[in-house]
Amino acid sequence: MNKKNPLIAFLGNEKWQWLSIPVFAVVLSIVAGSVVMLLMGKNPLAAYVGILQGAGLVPKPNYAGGTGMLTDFTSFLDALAPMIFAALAVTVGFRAGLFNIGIAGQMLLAGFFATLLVGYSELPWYLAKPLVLIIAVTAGALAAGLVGYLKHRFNISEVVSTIMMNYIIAYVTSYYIKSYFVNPVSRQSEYIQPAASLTLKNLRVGGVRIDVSIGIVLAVAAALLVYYLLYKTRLGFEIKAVGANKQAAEYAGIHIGKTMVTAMMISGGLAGLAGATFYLGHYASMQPGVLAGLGYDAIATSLLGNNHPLGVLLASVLITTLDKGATYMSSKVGVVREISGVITSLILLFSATGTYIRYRVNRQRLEQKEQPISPAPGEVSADNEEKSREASLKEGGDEA
Amino acid sequence: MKDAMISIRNVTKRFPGIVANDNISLEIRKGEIFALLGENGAGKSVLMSMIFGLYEPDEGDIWIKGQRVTDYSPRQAARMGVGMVHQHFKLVENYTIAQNIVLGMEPVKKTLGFLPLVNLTESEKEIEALSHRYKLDVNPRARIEQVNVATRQKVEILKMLYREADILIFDEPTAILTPQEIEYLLEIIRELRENGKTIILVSHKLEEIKEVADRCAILNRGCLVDIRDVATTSTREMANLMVGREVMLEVNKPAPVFGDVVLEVENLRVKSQDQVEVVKGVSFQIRAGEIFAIAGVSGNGQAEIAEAITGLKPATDGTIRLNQVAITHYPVRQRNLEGIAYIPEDRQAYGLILEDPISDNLALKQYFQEPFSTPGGKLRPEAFVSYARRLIDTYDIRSNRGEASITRSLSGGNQQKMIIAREIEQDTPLIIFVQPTRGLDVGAIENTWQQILREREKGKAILLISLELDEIMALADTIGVIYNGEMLEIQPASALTAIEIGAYMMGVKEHE
Amino acid sequence: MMDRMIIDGLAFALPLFIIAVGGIYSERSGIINLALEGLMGFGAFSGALAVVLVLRSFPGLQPQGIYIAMIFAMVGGALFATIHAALCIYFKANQVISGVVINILSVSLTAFLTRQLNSLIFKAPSDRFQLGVASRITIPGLSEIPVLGAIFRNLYPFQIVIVLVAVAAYVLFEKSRYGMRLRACGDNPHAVAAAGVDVERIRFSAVVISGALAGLGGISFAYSISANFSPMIYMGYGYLAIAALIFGNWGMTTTLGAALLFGFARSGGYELARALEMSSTFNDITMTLPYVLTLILLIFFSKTNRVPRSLGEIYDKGKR
Amino acid sequence: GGGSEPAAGNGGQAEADGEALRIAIVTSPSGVDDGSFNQDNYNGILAFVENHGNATVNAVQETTGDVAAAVQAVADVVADYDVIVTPGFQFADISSIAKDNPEKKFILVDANPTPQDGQELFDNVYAMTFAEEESGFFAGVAAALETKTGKVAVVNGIAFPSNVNYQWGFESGVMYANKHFGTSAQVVELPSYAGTDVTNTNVGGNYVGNFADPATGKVVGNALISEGVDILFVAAGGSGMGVFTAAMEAEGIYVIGCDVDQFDDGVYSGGNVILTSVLKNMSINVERQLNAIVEGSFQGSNELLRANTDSTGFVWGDDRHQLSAETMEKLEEVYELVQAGTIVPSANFNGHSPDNFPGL
Ligand SMILES: Nc1ncnc2c1ncn2[C@@H]1O[C@H](COP(=O)(O)OP(=O)(O)OP(=O)(O)O)[C@@H](O)[C@H]1O
Ligand SMILES: Nc1ncnc2c1ncn2[C@@H]1O[C@H](COP(=O)(O)OP(=O)(O)OP(=O)(O)O)[C@@H](O)[C@H]1O
Ligand SMILES: [Mg+2]
Ligand SMILES: [Mg+2]
Repeated sequence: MNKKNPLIAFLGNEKWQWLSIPVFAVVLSIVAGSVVMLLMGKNPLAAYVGILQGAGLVPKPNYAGGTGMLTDFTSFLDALAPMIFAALAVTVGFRAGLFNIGIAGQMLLAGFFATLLVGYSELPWYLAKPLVLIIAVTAGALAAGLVGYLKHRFNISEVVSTIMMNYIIAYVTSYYIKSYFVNPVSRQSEYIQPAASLTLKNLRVGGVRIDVSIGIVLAVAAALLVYYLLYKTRLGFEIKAVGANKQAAEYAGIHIGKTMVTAMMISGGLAGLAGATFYLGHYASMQPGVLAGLGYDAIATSLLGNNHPLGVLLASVLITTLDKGATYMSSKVGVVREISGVITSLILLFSATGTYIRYRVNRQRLEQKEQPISPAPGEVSADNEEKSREASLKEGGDEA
Repeated sequence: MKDAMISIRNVTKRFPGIVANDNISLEIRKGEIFALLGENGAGKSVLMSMIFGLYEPDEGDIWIKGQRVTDYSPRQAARMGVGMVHQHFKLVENYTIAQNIVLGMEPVKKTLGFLPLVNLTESEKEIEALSHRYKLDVNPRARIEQVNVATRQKVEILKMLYREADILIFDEPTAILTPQEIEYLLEIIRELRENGKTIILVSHKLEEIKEVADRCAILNRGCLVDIRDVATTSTREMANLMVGREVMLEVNKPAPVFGDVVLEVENLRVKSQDQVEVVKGVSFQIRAGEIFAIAGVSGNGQAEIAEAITGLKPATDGTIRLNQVAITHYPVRQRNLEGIAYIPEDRQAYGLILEDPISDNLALKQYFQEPFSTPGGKLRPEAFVSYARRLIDTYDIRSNRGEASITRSLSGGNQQKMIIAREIEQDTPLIIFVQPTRGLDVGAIENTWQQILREREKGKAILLISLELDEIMALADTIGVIYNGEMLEIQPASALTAIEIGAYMMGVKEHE
Repeated sequence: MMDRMIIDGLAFALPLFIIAVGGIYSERSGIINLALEGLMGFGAFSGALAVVLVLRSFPGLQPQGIYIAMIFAMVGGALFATIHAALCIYFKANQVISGVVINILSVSLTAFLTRQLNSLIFKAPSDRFQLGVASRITIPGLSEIPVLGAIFRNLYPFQIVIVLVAVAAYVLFEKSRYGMRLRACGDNPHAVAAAGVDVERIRFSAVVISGALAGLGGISFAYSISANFSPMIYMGYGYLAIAALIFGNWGMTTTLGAALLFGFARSGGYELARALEMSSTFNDITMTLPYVLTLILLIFFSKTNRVPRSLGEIYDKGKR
Repeated sequence: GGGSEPAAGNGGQAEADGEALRIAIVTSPSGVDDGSFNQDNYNGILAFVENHGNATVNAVQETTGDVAAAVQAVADVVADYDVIVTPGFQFADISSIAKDNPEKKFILVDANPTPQDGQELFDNVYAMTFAEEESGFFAGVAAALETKTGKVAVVNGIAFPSNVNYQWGFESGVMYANKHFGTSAQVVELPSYAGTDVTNTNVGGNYVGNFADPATGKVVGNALISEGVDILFVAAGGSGMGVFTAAMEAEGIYVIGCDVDQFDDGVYSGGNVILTSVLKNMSINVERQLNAIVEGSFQGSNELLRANTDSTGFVWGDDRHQLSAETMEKLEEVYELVQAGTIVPSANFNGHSPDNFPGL
């Protein structure tokens, strides 16, 4: 009991727990993933390097014509953008005490309207691109705002209403896509005009093809903005207060309904941007009736990022890396791609235990610290007595 | 030694960062009423919880009826005849009284010859009989959510009796009762002793201990200070032992100077969530420099009056005027700005955001104004910090990491200080205190009372809602008694005695 | 037409209902269960795997296959549910998040395992387990009643099993000791602990039961829809079950009503489309019927909803 | 991107040495072991590898099914292989990669490469599509010959050209049998499931409206069965499993599978519902092209494959279908006529209609 546990020392530093605990979860899952791969007779190290190579973070041994590490890396950034937006959307909802399970639906709706209204138009890029963003934000915000309103006005659980809306949005957009702008070969919507795309595709830099993602710039900016919003503004203060304790917020004079709807609209707006960068950026068309799995993964990403906008940035990088590098890893090492999905779920599983780890670690740490407080009789030293007094002063009841 | 029902030997219990019980040894004899007193956080509840098997001692052991207990749990405790009425009731709200009482040892009856299904008809009869015998009349079929605190307490006692417990632990049973109910409860406790039960009574209220207990143990910061025979120890002595210094048990209240009417409530009506009218046409006025106290048994509408004035609940009828302005339909924020400060009853649910730092909580009512935020809506963290530091200093709020401490990590008393500090600092003409000293120990109570009186002297109008008659008698200039949503009587404090108020609180009108 | 609507509606409503009952067990004990989707899928996977394995060695058991599948689906669902239970109860994880994580894990794990097992054990590459069809049963006599007789016509064996299991689940939940304690846990776990009952054990078992029931529902869907197990089973019916139980206010009978409403709105939608002779492109629109209906009805009924008091709260023995 | 320069040339080396051919098969969204479409392609590669000891094959899967994701998956791995086999319309856009990697060979199944700057043919892409109407035709003939109720039907996913080809081919087959073999089968179409093709024309038929909705597939199947249909030709992707289930649950109903031999999917307690399966023979064509690559005769082209190369057809193996000997005989008869080009069944855009096509 008394020996210093280095792990506890590492995890116990409260100031860094927001980072150290998720890192611990990630390390655990990487170890678990390695075990699985060893059991399958594969080399885990090669697999993990493969993932990094596939995501363009480490150079591959050879590249195909017109591609280089920069191709993979820019493509990775392009995929990263919607993940950041989606996870931020979850974070904002979460902070307001609302569980936005409808990210996927809001993304789809936003992508749909942006595609429909701008994607096929002849507008020049300087009108089309901003318009795509505006339409996506509006569509997402309205859809999610409705959820907030239903919750406030009719006490409809946002979990249920977002699930229902996901279905409705998926089916209705599917109908329109299939009826009006499907491509019979690809069986999904026609490609949008490049002018409307949020990714400048297939640019050449020194003979190497790259995708320049406008979305990633916006996404990083959005993360900083959300950080600013939550921690530096009045509205953020109100959102967090409502999320942490509705009754106290109401008592403080905060308008609960308005704050919930606003938070939901911000969340939906971010989801809309996720949709725009996903359907009109990373991809340039939509699969009818398919809700992006990203919308659900984002929930877990936000958790991994501790529901903190900057943590979300890091978590998004990690989850996107795993997803993006999986194909190359699978090809290189010869394990099925799903293994990366399994590792991702493991990371999430372990990070879900973060609160528990924090609780245990803090407890152990306190106990370690506290050991000298109640020594066996006869061992009392002046030093110990001093500490014991401090401890009880700190934690004990107030003396009048 | 032979008649020791419970024997605690060198028991130590630690929680992270605190020694809740430090090497405590004591013995409780068969058939006595043993009292336990101590400040908030002295470790009384923890000690009782160990006797009841909820916690396990870190060191030392517990003997019950001459048997050393190992692998102890509430189930084991019940089997050994130990029962406990917890400080915070442990009842299932949507169950009937009978269901609550039998929970954990539900009677089953074979249905269709093989299916063991719960059958309560027998138990309901048994409970009825039991409640008659101990004068604890309850309706076994009533749901807990529909009954008042006094009845809930009866249910807790019946739970123990139903389990045939012969060691009964009461953890602060009287904190929430009216004087009459307290009298009645003490009567029951005595009666239980007559029936051969052994009783442990935890209380802050020295009078009660003086009245019923045989012996008492005093705890201070987890250590056992002394064990005394109650008959030969004065209440003052007990108080001093408990706090560790001289305590002034009464306040000196200067003569009032009343100013203009600040708050005017006229014919106020409020409905509860289930659309039941809980405030039925209440009217009263409070002048500057006046403490107006509403006395009443919990659940008679006094909480709703406060909520209607502060805007947390809508008034269905009537007018509320603050400094001649009708604010009946103003939103909460606007009322606060018009000049209402409010110390709510449930500090954890309403008053504070426990996961946030002290600095945020202290600015909870002002964060949207200069200097805490700019007109554009940007926060100024430095303003939060400096403001918090000033209040922490002025109001002696103790925490481990200053203004950055997470509020949850503060003790209850310090949390209460935070709320009082924040609200008083609003410098509003009206301050509403609801149960300001609930759960506080004598020292903290004394402190809070002083603060309330200081505000009165500054010419604030004060609405005090309290279940504690002592508090009302000590502070009020004017007393209104509420019963069943109606204000039965409003009188200057000097015109009423505690007994009279108690009678009104029970719904007895003057002419009866 | 009425006939087909009733038969199809019931075949959809009953599995949905039993999954929702699983949800009720978990949520009334105080544990939010968004994991139903994943539990359902994993249950279906286990049942399908079991039946495929058994039939490989004992082809003669074909007629009993569906019962074997149901048993193993319940076992598999229950086992998988222990993850959710452990996370929520012992690791004090956020219950909503745990549920989402379980769902993600379930999808990737079953897809992975189905493919691996098919090539490893059966040497027959496939991304699904072929189940074989469940022969349907018509109850003589009762099925002759006009209109309502359809209820007793063309029943799947699993429908009868579900009704029996549901009755047992109802009795256990409403009438037994265990059920009484379970429901108390969802209201005030501290009261239950003080009564000497192990709250964590009750909650753990409740979540495990929810997994078993969700697994039963999952394998029923697998049988009734495509007669095989493939990741296509993750069509969101678990989420729909959650909607049903919230709509049903966490009560068994009311939830049955909600599930039936879904079932009949769905089959009714199909019939409506046929009656109106709308072209297949409109299928997507008619599919929204149950969801739109739910949203509208929720507007009227949600105000009075009463969530189990301790739902989602992390139970901590020490907390006062 | 400095590191990319020296690596770029490495890809073509192995092939030039005439050494081990490195093959990848990229699939989307299900894997090579789907026991169906992808599997058939994979089998073609495996057969090739068996005969060329040093050739290797690696399977890569993309799970979302999105076209851009599918192409990205190819881009991710292309550097490490000499030949990439891509089964499925999702991969039509690999032409852009093909253009950048002239030394790599691509075998694209079921789609033609997307034109790049007006270029439709690529030297290093062999694209094969199949005359679905021929397969559908064989199904129609078989159905008309085998029906007892005199009512047959075709169930499809969405009215994309490939599906309409199957549908009209099937209807042509029924017409042909009615005219030449004395049958009187009727093709049942439910107006509520009529399809609208890419030119917004109502093409009739029975369309589920989705390729991945077995639940609705079952509803459509049941609706047809209740109309008296006893043989259903199912070309509806994943939704088809629902139709199979409907058939299994009813009595005396048979289905005709498509693309690959689906006999194993039809097993149930009462026997097997698969009457027969009509085929796209992908494996032999994949193997042919791989052989062409090692022989140096590979040539990029976009081929519409027909019965004349044995690329369309039906199941021959005796234990893999339940047709009567008589029906088989007649099928062989029409097969030869189709091979010879005497019969040209109606397809979505070939200008013929099911009641008026060459050979009727
Ligand atoms: N579960 C727990 N975890 C951590 N600390 C605890 C726990 N329970 C009690 N404590 C701490 O132990 C000390 C003793 O608490 P206890 O509840 O016994 O006080 P008490 O004497 O009953 O006070 P009160 O008069 O306020 O009821 C307190 O400082 C409290 O903070
Ligand atoms: N569940 C818990 N886990 C951890 N610490 C707890 C828990 N419950 C209470 N505490 C600790 O108990 C203290 C607050 O408890 P409580 O309200 O009993 O205060 P107190 O010690 O009685 O003080 P006061 O005299 O001011 O009321 C804090 O120090 C807090 O850290
Ligand atoms: Mg306290
Ligand atoms: Mg206590």
